[in-house]
Amino acid sequence: MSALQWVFIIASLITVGAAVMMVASHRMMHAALWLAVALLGVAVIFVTLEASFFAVVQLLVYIGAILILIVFAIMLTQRSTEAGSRLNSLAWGAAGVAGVIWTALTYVFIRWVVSGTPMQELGASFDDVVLLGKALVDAEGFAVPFEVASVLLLAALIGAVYIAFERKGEGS
Amino acid sequence: MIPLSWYLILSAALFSIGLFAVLARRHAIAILMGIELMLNAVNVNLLAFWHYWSQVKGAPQVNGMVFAAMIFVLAAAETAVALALIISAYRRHHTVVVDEMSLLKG
Amino acid sequence: MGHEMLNAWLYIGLFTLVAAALPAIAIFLAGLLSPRKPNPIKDATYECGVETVGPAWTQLRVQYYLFALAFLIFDVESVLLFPWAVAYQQLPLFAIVEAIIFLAILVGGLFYAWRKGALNWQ
Amino acid sequence: MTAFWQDPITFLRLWLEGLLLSWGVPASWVLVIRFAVGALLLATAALLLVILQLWLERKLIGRIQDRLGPNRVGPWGLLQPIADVLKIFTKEHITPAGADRVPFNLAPVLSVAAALMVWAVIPFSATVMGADLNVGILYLLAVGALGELAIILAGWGSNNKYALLGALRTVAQLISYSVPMTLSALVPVMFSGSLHLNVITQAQEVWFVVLAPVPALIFLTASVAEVGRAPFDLPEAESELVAGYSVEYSGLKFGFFYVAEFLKAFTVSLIFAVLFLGGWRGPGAEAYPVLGFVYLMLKSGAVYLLMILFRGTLPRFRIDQVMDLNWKVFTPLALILLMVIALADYFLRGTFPFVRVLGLLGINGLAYVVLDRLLSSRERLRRRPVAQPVRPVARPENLITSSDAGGQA
Repeated sequence: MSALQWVFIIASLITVGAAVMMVASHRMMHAALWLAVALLGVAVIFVTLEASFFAVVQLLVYIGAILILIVFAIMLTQRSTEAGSRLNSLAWGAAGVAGVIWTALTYVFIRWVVSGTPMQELGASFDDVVLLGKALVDAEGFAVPFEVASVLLLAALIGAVYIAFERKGEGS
Repeated sequence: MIPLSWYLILSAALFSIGLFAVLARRHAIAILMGIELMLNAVNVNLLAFWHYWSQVKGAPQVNGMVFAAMIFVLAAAETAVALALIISAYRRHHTVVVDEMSLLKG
Repeated sequence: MGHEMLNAWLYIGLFTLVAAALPAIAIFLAGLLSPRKPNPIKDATYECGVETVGPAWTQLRVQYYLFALAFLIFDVESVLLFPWAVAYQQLPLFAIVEAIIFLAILVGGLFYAWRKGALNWQ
Repeated sequence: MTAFWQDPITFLRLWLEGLLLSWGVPASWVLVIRFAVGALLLATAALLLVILQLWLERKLIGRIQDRLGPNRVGPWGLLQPIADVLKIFTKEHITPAGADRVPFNLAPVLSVAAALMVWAVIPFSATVMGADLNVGILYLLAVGALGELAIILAGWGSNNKYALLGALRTVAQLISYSVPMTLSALVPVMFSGSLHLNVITQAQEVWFVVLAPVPALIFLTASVAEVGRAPFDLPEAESELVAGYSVEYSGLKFGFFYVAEFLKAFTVSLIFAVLFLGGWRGPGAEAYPVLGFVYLMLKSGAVYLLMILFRGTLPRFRIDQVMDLNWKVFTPLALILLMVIALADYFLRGTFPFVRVLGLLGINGLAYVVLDRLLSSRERLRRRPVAQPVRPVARPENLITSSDAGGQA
């Protein structure tokens, strides 16, 4: 096996292990920290896919921002977190569903033979970020999704500020 | 050279774990973390297909990258609003456990 | 292609291992060298001599969440702008105006949060 | 073959490679060994630099405050930091009761590692750089996220109210300031058309600090805030938060938070020098790469001295001032400047370099003045008093007024 394959195997084992620990941990803060490990593992997976831009964005957006938002939310709502069991009555059924889905998909993927199209390595001059940048603002490319993304972000900002903002007279 | 199926199996595993968290956990934020995991699985899939499709074509393709970027935007917006809702619900009901919340009609 | 890219990441991976190993080894060695005499008073939580009450958790204000929220939105936005900035020199005016509209929409969001008072630290 | 005195690092690298190949080591292993040796040397050098920094900073701050600074151990107190390091090495490690051990012990390591990892991508001279990463500048910003994670780990692991509050407050400050920082980092990317740090350096025929002075200023201030140094050192405001997220740490674990802070201070100077001050560029740096290294160190050293000057002369901000400055001045300023520069540079693209420089300089100045007027006129109306409203004072004329503020009713 090549070195890259070993990197992939180790990274994916860590990712999946951290994801399992995340689901299994009782304290929400531990779950968040395990989620951080899983996200880091996914960043390494992106590196093996030669998508450095997304590996770095994974770090920047998921760990740097989303995870911190989750930690703040956990801190804001901590009072009720330690009480009660962490899984609901559907847990066994859910485990069954998830297990069946994964087994079935894995079976399909192992049996599935990719057609023998020859693969070619890409040239050294290849710069994916420039391509992405051009496509995002190209009127025939993805200009509309790009603008819609900004409207979506605006809507999320306004909506979340409106919902979370403590109005007078209410609040703890 | 890593076979494409390895990525798909990993992504399926992450997706299933996320799905389990969404179905089985009682804490609203834990459910949200499950959703994050599922979105990550989707991104692994998208970028894996992007990588192999680019190699088949012999030139970098742009679609997969744009989709992955949009998933990041989506994840950010979804987390922001969902956590705001959770915080707001916590302020009214003093709980973040989903099945308790649905009983209390605010 | 990207063998240069993977090589760069290999270096970063090795560097990360070294950067984590150096302080870890130093702390381990210092742990061997340093004295070790724990006692309950020494190990107690330090709160300026005041007796600790309750768990280490206090109600946080929603302010923290609002700042993190604004940060998340602008972080994602700047991440989307980086590819645009790389391509900037090769773009026509139309594309630049588009990015400016993109920015202007978010400036609107910032001013909404400002007017709403979400950016005031109370 | 380059001569040793032109480019010692490349010379040694080639020598090492030749030696290993002649021993029959396979080429891929030669690469790994070269990388590992390079990483080890660079990381060690960065950590040793902190010792020098400790001495320099204490000496200069002492002088600013009309004291002598360290002056007993060794000539001019030069050996003082070594004595300090030896002392802290032998101090007891106290683990507070109820601490979450894994996060508690991981935090200082991660903190130092995050500060060190920046060094992996810095171009030190025309030929010497660790990794010429195709997303170098984003990597610099992303590594900061690991530092924030380390702070959260420390705050949570300590099982202490003050540590947790301090950690969350620190993180709130850090993430806030990374918004204008990222936005102003877009400007060098726009001018150079690349995320490679080496290309950004080479593109600086004219230093970007001249083309975009206001974004450079925002970047510098935001990076001082990112490091948590005075005047933004609220994270360790003793009077408010005991000592921030590192209260419960002792011995070398505490020392490593300190090391990380100093290392980050120099690192952000280095980043500023690379992004805005032309990195290793200078007369003769192409032909003699070793000169480029000297230039880079001089430039980042100058930025670092400026940061020491900030620390020595400016009073600490209050937390609401810190947040206001960021969200109501820097972020709108950076956003609007980005739009203005993008538009202006498009029209100035084809003109003479001289016209372009002057035009951008003028537009920066104009935008700054206009926005400063706009933002500060709004802010002054809203400015809150430091203390509570004036308490009623028992004075004869107050007895008949109902005004809390006293005075004329």
